[in-house]
Amino acid sequence: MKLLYFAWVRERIGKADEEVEAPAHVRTVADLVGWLSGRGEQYAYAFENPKVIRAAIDRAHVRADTALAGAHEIAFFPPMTGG
Amino acid sequence: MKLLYFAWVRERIGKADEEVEAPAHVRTVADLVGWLSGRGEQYAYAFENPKVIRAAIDRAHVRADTALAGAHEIAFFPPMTGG
Amino acid sequence: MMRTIRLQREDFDAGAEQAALARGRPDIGALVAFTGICRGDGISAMTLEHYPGMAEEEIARHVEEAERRWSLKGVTIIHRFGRLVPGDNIVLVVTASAHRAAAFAAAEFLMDYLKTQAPFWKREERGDSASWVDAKAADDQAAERWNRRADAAE
Amino acid sequence: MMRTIRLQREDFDAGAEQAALARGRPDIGALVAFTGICRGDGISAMTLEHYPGMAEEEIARHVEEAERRWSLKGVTIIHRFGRLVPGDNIVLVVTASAHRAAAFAAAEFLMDYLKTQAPFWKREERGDSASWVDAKAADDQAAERWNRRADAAE
Repeated sequence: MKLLYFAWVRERIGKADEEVEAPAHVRTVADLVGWLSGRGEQYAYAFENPKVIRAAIDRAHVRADTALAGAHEIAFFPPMTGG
Repeated sequence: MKLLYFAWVRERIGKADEEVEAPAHVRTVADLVGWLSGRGEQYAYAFENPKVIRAAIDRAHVRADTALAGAHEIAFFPPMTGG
Repeated sequence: MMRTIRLQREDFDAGAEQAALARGRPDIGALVAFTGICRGDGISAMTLEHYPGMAEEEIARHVEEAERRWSLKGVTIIHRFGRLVPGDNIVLVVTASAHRAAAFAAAEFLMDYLKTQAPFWKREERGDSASWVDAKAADDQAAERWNRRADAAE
Repeated sequence: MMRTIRLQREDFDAGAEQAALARGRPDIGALVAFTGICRGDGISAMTLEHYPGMAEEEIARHVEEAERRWSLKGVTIIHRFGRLVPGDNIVLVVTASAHRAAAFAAAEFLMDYLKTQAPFWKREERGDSASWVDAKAADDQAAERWNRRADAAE
Protein backbone atom coordinates (compact mmCIF):
# COMPACT_ATOMS: atom_id res chain seq x y z
CA MET A 1 0.00 0.00 0.00
CA LYS A 2 0.97 3.60 -0.51
CA LEU A 3 1.88 5.79 2.47
CA LEU A 4 1.80 9.58 2.39
CA TYR A 5 3.30 11.93 4.98
CA PHE A 6 2.54 15.62 5.47
CA ALA A 7 3.92 18.63 7.35
CA TRP A 8 6.33 17.75 10.18
CA VAL A 9 5.59 14.02 9.86
CA ARG A 10 6.96 14.27 6.31
CA GLU A 11 9.94 16.34 7.47
CA ARG A 12 10.85 13.96 10.28
CA ILE A 13 10.56 10.83 8.12
CA GLY A 14 12.40 12.57 5.32
CA LYS A 15 10.11 11.59 2.49
CA ALA A 16 6.65 12.52 1.21
CA ASP A 17 5.50 9.04 0.22
CA GLU A 18 6.55 5.43 -0.14
CA GLU A 19 5.22 1.97 -0.98
CA VAL A 20 5.31 -0.60 1.83
CA GLU A 21 4.30 -4.21 2.40
CA ALA A 22 3.34 -4.53 6.04
CA PRO A 23 3.43 -7.99 7.71
CA ALA A 24 0.12 -9.77 8.27
CA HIS A 25 -0.11 -8.92 11.99
CA VAL A 26 -0.44 -5.20 11.07
CA ARG A 27 -4.22 -4.94 10.96
CA THR A 28 -5.12 -1.39 12.15
CA VAL A 29 -3.84 2.14 11.75
CA ALA A 30 -2.33 1.91 15.25
CA ASP A 31 -0.58 -1.35 14.32
CA LEU A 32 0.88 0.36 11.26
CA VAL A 33 2.18 3.28 13.33
CA GLY A 34 3.82 0.82 15.71
CA TRP A 35 5.39 -1.19 12.89
CA LEU A 36 6.65 1.93 11.09
CA SER A 37 8.16 3.25 14.37
CA GLY A 38 10.42 0.22 14.44
CA ARG A 39 11.79 0.84 10.95
CA GLY A 40 14.34 3.49 11.92
CA GLU A 41 14.93 6.48 14.15
CA GLN A 42 13.36 8.98 11.76
CA TYR A 43 10.11 6.97 11.95
CA ALA A 44 10.41 6.65 15.73
CA TYR A 45 10.86 10.43 15.92
CA ALA A 46 7.86 11.16 13.62
CA PHE A 47 5.57 8.86 15.59
CA GLU A 48 7.04 9.48 19.09
CA ASN A 49 3.68 10.84 20.28
CA PRO A 50 1.04 8.72 18.50
CA LYS A 51 -1.78 10.71 20.14
CA VAL A 52 -1.11 13.76 17.99
CA ILE A 53 -0.84 11.80 14.74
CA ARG A 54 -3.87 11.93 12.47
CA ALA A 55 -4.51 9.40 9.72
CA ALA A 56 -6.59 9.13 6.59
CA ILE A 57 -7.40 6.01 4.58
CA ASP A 58 -8.18 6.62 0.92
CA ARG A 59 -8.63 10.35 1.63
CA ALA A 60 -11.05 10.11 4.57
CA HIS A 61 -10.17 10.75 8.23
CA VAL A 62 -9.98 7.56 10.30
CA ARG A 63 -9.33 6.66 13.92
CA ALA A 64 -6.32 4.70 15.16
CA ASP A 65 -8.38 1.53 15.63
CA THR A 66 -9.63 1.49 12.02
CA ALA A 67 -8.80 -1.67 10.07
CA LEU A 68 -6.42 -1.36 7.12
CA ALA A 69 -8.18 -4.05 5.06
CA GLY A 70 -8.67 -2.88 1.49
CA ALA A 71 -6.77 0.39 1.96
CA HIS A 72 -4.87 1.73 -1.05
CA GLU A 73 -3.54 5.03 0.28
CA ILE A 74 -2.80 5.75 3.94
CA ALA A 75 -1.73 9.24 5.03
CA PHE A 76 -0.20 10.39 8.32
CA PHE A 77 -0.09 14.03 9.41
CA PRO A 78 -0.30 16.38 12.41
CA PRO A 79 -3.57 18.10 13.43
CA MET A 80 -4.78 20.34 10.60
CA THR A 81 -4.23 24.09 10.65
CA GLY A 82 -6.00 25.31 7.54
CA GLY A 83 -8.44 28.15 7.05
CA MET B 1 -42.09 71.51 18.35
CA LYS B 2 -41.50 69.77 15.04
CA LEU B 3 -43.28 66.51 14.24
CA LEU B 4 -42.08 64.06 11.60
CA TYR B 5 -44.05 61.14 10.17
CA PHE B 6 -42.70 58.18 8.24
CA ALA B 7 -44.00 55.28 6.13
CA TRP B 8 -47.73 54.52 6.55
CA VAL B 9 -48.02 56.97 9.46
CA ARG B 10 -46.97 59.71 7.02
CA GLU B 11 -49.33 58.39 4.32
CA ARG B 12 -52.33 58.22 6.67
CA ILE B 13 -51.75 61.69 8.11
CA GLY B 14 -51.09 63.05 4.66
CA LYS B 15 -47.97 65.04 5.46
CA ALA B 16 -44.31 64.35 6.24
CA ASP B 17 -43.83 66.99 8.93
CA GLU B 18 -45.47 69.92 10.72
CA GLU B 19 -44.93 72.39 13.56
CA VAL B 20 -47.36 72.11 16.48
CA GLU B 21 -47.94 73.78 19.85
CA ALA B 22 -49.40 71.16 22.16
CA PRO B 23 -51.39 72.26 25.24
CA ALA B 24 -49.70 72.11 28.65
CA HIS B 25 -51.38 68.85 29.74
CA VAL B 26 -49.57 66.99 26.94
CA ARG B 27 -46.52 65.82 28.85
CA THR B 28 -45.50 62.43 27.39
CA VAL B 29 -45.25 60.76 24.01
CA ALA B 30 -48.49 58.88 24.78
CA ASP B 31 -50.22 62.17 25.67
CA LEU B 32 -49.10 63.60 22.35
CA VAL B 33 -50.44 60.61 20.43
CA GLY B 34 -53.78 61.01 22.22
CA TRP B 35 -53.95 64.73 21.54
CA LEU B 36 -53.00 64.30 17.86
CA SER B 37 -55.65 61.57 17.45
CA GLY B 38 -58.29 64.15 18.33
CA ARG B 39 -57.18 66.57 15.62
CA GLY B 40 -58.94 64.88 12.71
CA GLU B 41 -59.81 61.55 11.21
CA GLN B 42 -56.53 61.17 9.34
CA TYR B 43 -54.69 61.40 12.69
CA ALA B 44 -57.19 59.04 14.35
CA TYR B 45 -56.55 56.56 11.51
CA ALA B 46 -52.75 56.88 11.74
CA PHE B 47 -52.77 56.31 15.52
CA GLU B 48 -55.70 53.87 15.72
CA ASN B 49 -53.43 51.19 17.18
CA PRO B 50 -50.98 53.08 19.43
CA LYS B 51 -49.18 49.82 20.34
CA VAL B 52 -47.60 49.54 16.92
CA ILE B 53 -46.51 53.18 16.77
CA ARG B 54 -42.83 53.82 17.46
CA ALA B 55 -41.50 57.23 18.45
CA ALA B 56 -38.16 59.03 18.50
CA ILE B 57 -37.27 62.24 20.30
CA ASP B 58 -34.41 64.17 18.79
CA ARG B 59 -33.41 61.13 16.73
CA ALA B 60 -33.30 58.55 19.52
CA HIS B 61 -35.89 55.80 20.11
CA VAL B 62 -38.13 56.50 23.14
CA ARG B 63 -40.97 54.73 24.93
CA ALA B 64 -44.54 55.99 25.09
CA ASP B 65 -44.13 57.15 28.68
CA THR B 66 -41.12 59.37 27.90
CA ALA B 67 -41.56 63.05 28.81
CA LEU B 68 -41.60 65.57 25.98
CA ALA B 69 -39.85 68.28 28.01
CA GLY B 70 -37.09 69.88 25.96
CA ALA B 71 -37.88 67.93 22.77
CA HIS B 72 -37.23 69.71 19.49
CA GLU B 73 -38.06 67.01 16.96
CA ILE B 74 -40.51 64.17 17.58
CA ALA B 75 -40.98 61.43 14.98
CA PHE B 76 -43.70 58.78 14.68
CA PHE B 77 -43.39 55.70 12.54
CA PRO B 78 -44.28 51.99 12.26
CA PRO B 79 -41.87 49.22 13.36
CA MET B 80 -38.69 49.40 11.29
CA THR B 81 -38.07 47.06 8.35
CA GLY B 82 -34.56 47.96 7.21
CA GLY B 83 -31.58 45.77 6.42
CA MET C 1 -10.75 51.57 14.25
CA MET C 2 -11.74 52.40 10.69
CA ARG C 3 -15.43 53.21 10.56
CA THR C 4 -17.46 54.02 7.45
CA ILE C 5 -21.24 54.57 7.50
CA ARG C 6 -23.00 55.68 4.36
CA LEU C 7 -26.67 56.02 3.39
CA GLN C 8 -27.03 56.43 -0.32
CA ARG C 9 -29.36 56.10 -3.26
CA GLU C 10 -26.57 54.72 -5.49
CA ASP C 11 -25.40 51.13 -5.69
CA PHE C 12 -22.22 50.04 -3.90
CA ASP C 13 -19.33 47.76 -4.87
CA ALA C 14 -19.18 45.16 -2.09
CA GLY C 15 -15.81 43.80 -3.23
CA ALA C 16 -14.19 47.24 -3.40
CA GLU C 17 -15.47 48.10 0.09
CA GLN C 18 -14.02 44.90 1.52
CA ALA C 19 -10.68 45.50 -0.20
CA ALA C 20 -10.59 49.10 1.05
CA LEU C 21 -11.15 48.01 4.65
CA ALA C 22 -8.36 45.41 4.60
CA ARG C 23 -5.78 47.25 2.47
CA GLY C 24 -2.48 47.93 4.22
CA ARG C 25 -3.72 46.43 7.49
CA PRO C 26 -1.66 43.30 8.25
CA ASP C 27 -3.30 43.16 11.71
CA ILE C 28 -6.56 42.06 10.03
CA GLY C 29 -6.87 38.29 9.75
CA ALA C 30 -10.62 37.98 9.21
CA LEU C 31 -13.05 39.91 7.07
CA VAL C 32 -16.77 39.14 7.09
CA ALA C 33 -19.10 40.77 4.58
CA PHE C 34 -22.87 40.56 4.55
CA THR C 35 -24.70 41.74 1.42
CA GLY C 36 -28.48 42.04 1.54
CA ILE C 37 -30.11 41.79 -1.88
CA CYS C 38 -33.65 42.65 -3.02
CA ARG C 39 -35.35 39.29 -3.64
CA GLY C 40 -37.79 38.80 -6.49
CA ASP C 41 -40.38 36.60 -4.78
CA GLY C 42 -43.40 38.13 -6.43
CA ILE C 43 -42.39 41.75 -6.07
CA SER C 44 -41.64 44.04 -8.99
CA ALA C 45 -39.91 46.75 -6.94
CA MET C 46 -39.29 47.98 -3.41
CA THR C 47 -38.96 51.51 -2.08
CA LEU C 48 -36.88 52.13 1.04
CA GLU C 49 -37.83 55.19 3.07
CA HIS C 50 -35.55 56.35 5.88
CA TYR C 51 -35.29 59.01 8.56
CA PRO C 52 -32.29 61.11 7.47
CA GLY C 53 -30.08 62.05 10.36
CA MET C 54 -31.49 59.53 12.78
CA ALA C 55 -30.57 56.59 10.53
CA GLU C 56 -26.88 57.56 10.53
CA GLU C 57 -26.88 58.24 14.29
CA GLU C 58 -28.67 54.99 15.12
CA ILE C 59 -26.27 52.95 12.99
CA ALA C 60 -23.27 54.74 14.55
CA ARG C 61 -24.56 53.89 18.04
CA HIS C 62 -24.71 50.21 17.14
CA VAL C 63 -21.25 50.25 15.58
CA GLU C 64 -19.95 51.72 18.86
CA GLU C 65 -21.75 48.98 20.78
CA ALA C 66 -20.17 46.34 18.50
CA GLU C 67 -16.74 47.89 19.15
CA ARG C 68 -17.33 47.59 22.89
CA ARG C 69 -18.35 43.94 22.61
CA TRP C 70 -15.71 42.65 20.21
CA SER C 71 -12.16 43.45 19.26
CA LEU C 72 -12.68 44.99 15.82
CA LYS C 73 -10.24 46.59 13.39
CA GLY C 74 -12.83 48.14 11.10
CA VAL C 75 -16.52 48.32 10.18
CA THR C 76 -18.17 49.49 6.96
CA ILE C 77 -21.95 49.84 6.69
CA ILE C 78 -23.72 51.06 3.57
CA HIS C 79 -27.52 51.16 3.41
CA ARG C 80 -29.35 52.21 0.27
CA PHE C 81 -32.66 54.07 0.10
CA GLY C 82 -35.04 54.86 -2.75
CA ARG C 83 -36.52 52.50 -5.31
CA LEU C 84 -34.87 49.12 -5.88
CA VAL C 85 -35.71 46.19 -8.13
CA PRO C 86 -35.07 42.47 -7.57
CA GLY C 87 -31.37 41.69 -7.72
CA ASP C 88 -30.37 45.16 -6.48
CA ASN C 89 -28.11 45.47 -3.47
CA ILE C 90 -29.82 46.84 -0.33
CA VAL C 91 -27.29 46.78 2.46
CA LEU C 92 -23.62 45.96 3.10
CA VAL C 93 -22.01 45.23 6.47
CA VAL C 94 -18.28 44.51 6.55
CA THR C 95 -16.44 43.72 9.79
CA ALA C 96 -12.69 43.23 10.20
CA SER C 97 -10.88 41.64 13.12
CA ALA C 98 -7.74 39.68 13.93
CA HIS C 99 -9.84 36.52 14.34
CA ARG C 100 -12.95 35.12 12.72
CA ALA C 101 -15.21 34.71 15.76
CA ALA C 102 -15.31 38.46 16.48
CA ALA C 103 -15.83 39.38 12.82
CA PHE C 104 -18.72 36.92 12.40
CA ALA C 105 -20.44 37.88 15.67
CA ALA C 106 -20.18 41.63 15.04
CA ALA C 107 -21.55 41.31 11.49
CA GLU C 108 -24.56 39.29 12.70
CA PHE C 109 -25.15 41.68 15.60
CA LEU C 110 -25.10 44.71 13.28
CA MET C 111 -27.46 43.10 10.76
CA ASP C 112 -29.92 42.07 13.49
CA TYR C 113 -29.99 45.65 14.76
CA LEU C 114 -30.25 47.20 11.32
CA LYS C 115 -33.32 45.04 10.71
CA THR C 116 -35.15 46.12 13.86
CA GLN C 117 -33.72 49.43 15.11
CA ALA C 118 -32.47 51.47 12.16
CA PRO C 119 -35.23 53.80 10.90
CA PHE C 120 -35.88 52.31 7.47
CA TRP C 121 -39.22 51.17 6.04
CA LYS C 122 -39.80 48.98 3.02
CA ARG C 123 -42.73 49.39 0.65
CA GLU C 124 -43.17 46.56 -1.84
CA GLU C 125 -44.83 46.75 -5.25
CA ARG C 126 -46.67 43.61 -6.39
CA GLY C 127 -48.42 44.02 -9.70
CA ASP C 128 -50.64 47.11 -9.42
CA SER C 129 -50.63 47.32 -5.62
CA ALA C 130 -48.06 48.47 -3.10
CA SER C 131 -47.90 47.77 0.60
CA TRP C 132 -45.62 48.48 3.55
CA VAL C 133 -43.70 45.44 4.76
CA ASP C 134 -44.68 44.25 8.23
CA ALA C 135 -41.93 43.93 10.81
CA LYS C 136 -41.10 40.27 11.45
CA ALA C 137 -41.23 38.74 14.91
CA ALA C 138 -38.25 36.59 13.87
CA ASP C 139 -36.17 39.72 13.35
CA ASP C 140 -37.10 41.07 16.78
CA GLN C 141 -36.11 37.75 18.34
CA ALA C 142 -32.82 37.77 16.43
CA ALA C 143 -32.01 41.24 17.79
CA GLU C 144 -33.23 40.35 21.29
CA ARG C 145 -30.74 37.49 21.70
CA TRP C 146 -27.87 40.00 21.90
CA ASN C 147 -29.39 41.38 25.10
CA ARG C 148 -29.50 37.93 26.67
CA ARG C 149 -26.03 36.81 25.77
CA ALA C 150 -22.91 37.91 27.57
CA ASP C 151 -20.67 36.00 25.20
CA ALA C 152 -18.48 38.84 24.01
CA ALA C 153 -16.38 36.18 22.31
CA GLU C 154 -12.81 37.01 21.38
CA MET D 1 -27.32 24.76 -5.67
CA MET D 2 -24.27 26.41 -7.20
CA ARG D 3 -21.13 24.91 -5.73
CA THR D 4 -17.56 26.00 -6.43
CA ILE D 5 -14.55 24.53 -4.64
CA ARG D 6 -11.07 25.52 -5.72
CA LEU D 7 -7.61 24.94 -4.27
CA GLN D 8 -5.06 27.17 -5.91
CA ARG D 9 -1.69 28.80 -5.57
CA GLU D 10 -2.94 32.06 -7.15
CA ASP D 11 -4.75 34.88 -5.37
CA PHE D 12 -8.53 35.23 -5.67
CA ASP D 13 -10.84 38.21 -6.15
CA ALA D 14 -13.30 38.00 -3.24
CA GLY D 15 -15.61 40.65 -4.71
CA ALA D 16 -15.77 38.98 -8.12
CA GLU D 17 -16.54 35.60 -6.52
CA GLN D 18 -19.41 37.08 -4.49
CA ALA D 19 -20.81 38.86 -7.54
CA ALA D 20 -20.58 35.65 -9.61
CA LEU D 21 -22.52 33.68 -7.01
CA ALA D 22 -25.38 36.20 -6.81
CA ARG D 23 -25.60 37.22 -10.47
CA GLY D 24 -28.96 36.49 -12.09
CA ARG D 25 -30.32 34.83 -8.94
CA PRO D 26 -33.23 36.93 -7.60
CA ASP D 27 -33.96 34.13 -5.10
CA ILE D 28 -30.82 35.09 -3.19
CA GLY D 29 -31.48 37.65 -0.48
CA ALA D 30 -28.38 37.18 1.67
CA LEU D 31 -24.74 36.73 0.79
CA VAL D 32 -22.10 36.16 3.48
CA ALA D 33 -18.41 36.20 2.61
CA PHE D 34 -15.54 35.29 4.89
CA THR D 35 -12.02 36.20 3.79
CA GLY D 36 -9.11 34.86 5.82
CA ILE D 37 -5.96 36.95 5.48
CA CYS D 38 -2.34 36.21 6.44
CA ARG D 39 -1.62 38.37 9.50
CA GLY D 40 1.74 40.02 10.04
CA ASP D 41 2.12 39.50 13.78
CA GLY D 42 5.83 38.81 13.75
CA ILE D 43 5.85 36.48 10.78
CA SER D 44 7.60 37.25 7.52
CA ALA D 45 5.88 34.53 5.48
CA MET D 46 3.75 31.42 5.76
CA THR D 47 3.71 28.26 3.65
CA LEU D 48 0.51 26.26 3.33
CA GLU D 49 0.93 22.56 2.59
CA HIS D 50 -2.10 20.48 1.65
CA TYR D 51 -3.08 16.92 0.76
CA PRO D 52 -4.17 17.18 -2.88
CA GLY D 53 -7.29 15.17 -3.62
CA MET D 54 -8.29 14.70 0.00
CA ALA D 55 -8.56 18.47 0.60
CA GLU D 56 -11.11 18.88 -2.20
CA GLU D 57 -13.06 15.80 -1.10
CA GLU D 58 -13.09 16.82 2.56
CA ILE D 59 -14.30 20.33 1.72
CA ALA D 60 -16.98 18.91 -0.60
CA ARG D 61 -18.24 16.64 2.22
CA HIS D 62 -18.64 19.65 4.50
CA VAL D 63 -20.39 21.68 1.84
CA GLU D 64 -22.85 18.78 1.43
CA GLU D 65 -23.34 18.72 5.21
CA ALA D 66 -24.01 22.50 5.20
CA GLU D 67 -26.58 21.99 2.42
CA ARG D 68 -28.34 19.38 4.54
CA ARG D 69 -28.44 21.68 7.57
CA TRP D 70 -29.46 24.95 5.95
CA SER D 71 -31.42 26.12 2.94
CA LEU D 72 -28.61 27.36 0.70
CA LYS D 73 -28.63 28.73 -2.84
CA GLY D 74 -24.88 28.59 -3.40
CA VAL D 75 -21.47 28.07 -1.81
CA THR D 76 -18.02 29.09 -3.04
CA ILE D 77 -14.86 27.98 -1.24
CA ILE D 78 -11.37 28.88 -2.39
CA HIS D 79 -8.33 27.86 -0.36
CA ARG D 80 -4.83 28.87 -1.37
CA PHE D 81 -1.67 26.85 -0.85
CA GLY D 82 2.02 27.66 -1.23
CA ARG D 83 3.98 30.59 0.19
CA LEU D 84 2.06 33.65 1.38
CA VAL D 85 3.18 36.91 2.96
CA PRO D 86 1.30 39.13 5.45
CA GLY D 87 -1.68 40.78 3.81
CA ASP D 88 -2.17 37.94 1.33
CA ASN D 89 -5.55 36.24 1.08
CA ILE D 90 -5.63 32.66 2.42
CA VAL D 91 -9.21 31.45 2.18
CA LEU D 92 -12.62 32.57 0.93
CA VAL D 93 -15.99 31.13 1.94
CA VAL D 94 -19.12 32.61 0.34
CA THR D 95 -22.61 31.37 1.21
CA ALA D 96 -25.86 32.47 -0.42
CA SER D 97 -29.39 31.97 0.88
CA ALA D 98 -32.82 33.57 0.82
CA HIS D 99 -32.33 34.76 4.40
CA ARG D 100 -29.39 35.93 6.47
CA ALA D 101 -29.53 33.43 9.36
CA ALA D 102 -28.80 30.45 7.07
CA ALA D 103 -26.03 32.26 5.19
CA PHE D 104 -24.27 33.34 8.40
CA ALA D 105 -24.57 29.94 10.09
CA ALA D 106 -23.34 28.01 7.04
CA ALA D 107 -20.33 30.31 6.55
CA GLU D 108 -19.29 29.93 10.20
CA PHE D 109 -19.83 26.18 10.09
CA LEU D 110 -17.68 25.84 6.96
CA MET D 111 -14.89 27.99 8.37
CA ASP D 112 -14.84 26.05 11.65
CA TYR D 113 -14.51 22.81 9.72
CA LEU D 114 -11.89 24.13 7.32
CA LYS D 115 -9.78 25.11 10.35
CA THR D 116 -9.90 21.68 11.97
CA GLN D 117 -10.78 19.03 9.35
CA ALA D 118 -9.46 20.15 5.97
CA PRO D 119 -5.97 18.70 5.37
CA PHE D 120 -3.90 21.90 5.34
CA TRP D 121 -0.86 22.70 7.46
CA LYS D 122 0.71 26.10 8.04
CA ARG D 123 4.43 26.69 8.46
CA GLU D 124 5.42 30.14 9.62
CA GLU D 125 8.69 31.94 9.02
CA ARG D 126 9.87 34.26 11.78
CA GLY D 127 13.23 35.84 11.11
CA ASP D 128 15.64 33.00 10.33
CA SER D 129 13.53 30.20 11.77
CA ALA D 130 10.42 28.40 10.55
CA SER D 131 7.97 26.29 12.52
CA TRP D 132 4.74 24.40 11.97
CA VAL D 133 1.72 26.08 13.50
CA ASP D 134 0.14 24.14 16.38
CA ALA D 135 -3.55 23.34 16.12
CA LYS D 136 -5.58 25.50 18.49
CA ALA D 137 -7.89 24.02 21.11
CA ALA D 138 -10.19 27.01 20.47
CA ASP D 139 -10.60 25.90 16.85
CA ASP D 140 -11.46 22.34 17.89
CA GLN D 141 -14.05 23.70 20.30
CA ALA D 142 -15.49 25.97 17.60
CA ALA D 143 -15.92 22.97 15.29
CA GLU D 144 -17.23 20.77 18.09
CA ARG D 145 -20.18 23.06 18.86
CA TRP D 146 -21.81 22.08 15.52
CA ASN D 147 -22.09 18.51 16.78
CA ARG D 148 -23.87 19.64 19.94
CA ARG D 149 -26.35 22.00 18.37
CA ALA D 150 -29.45 20.91 16.55
CA ASP D 151 -30.37 24.45 15.58
CA ALA D 152 -30.55 24.04 11.85
CA ALA D 153 -32.00 27.54 11.68
CA GLU D 154 -33.47 28.26 8.26
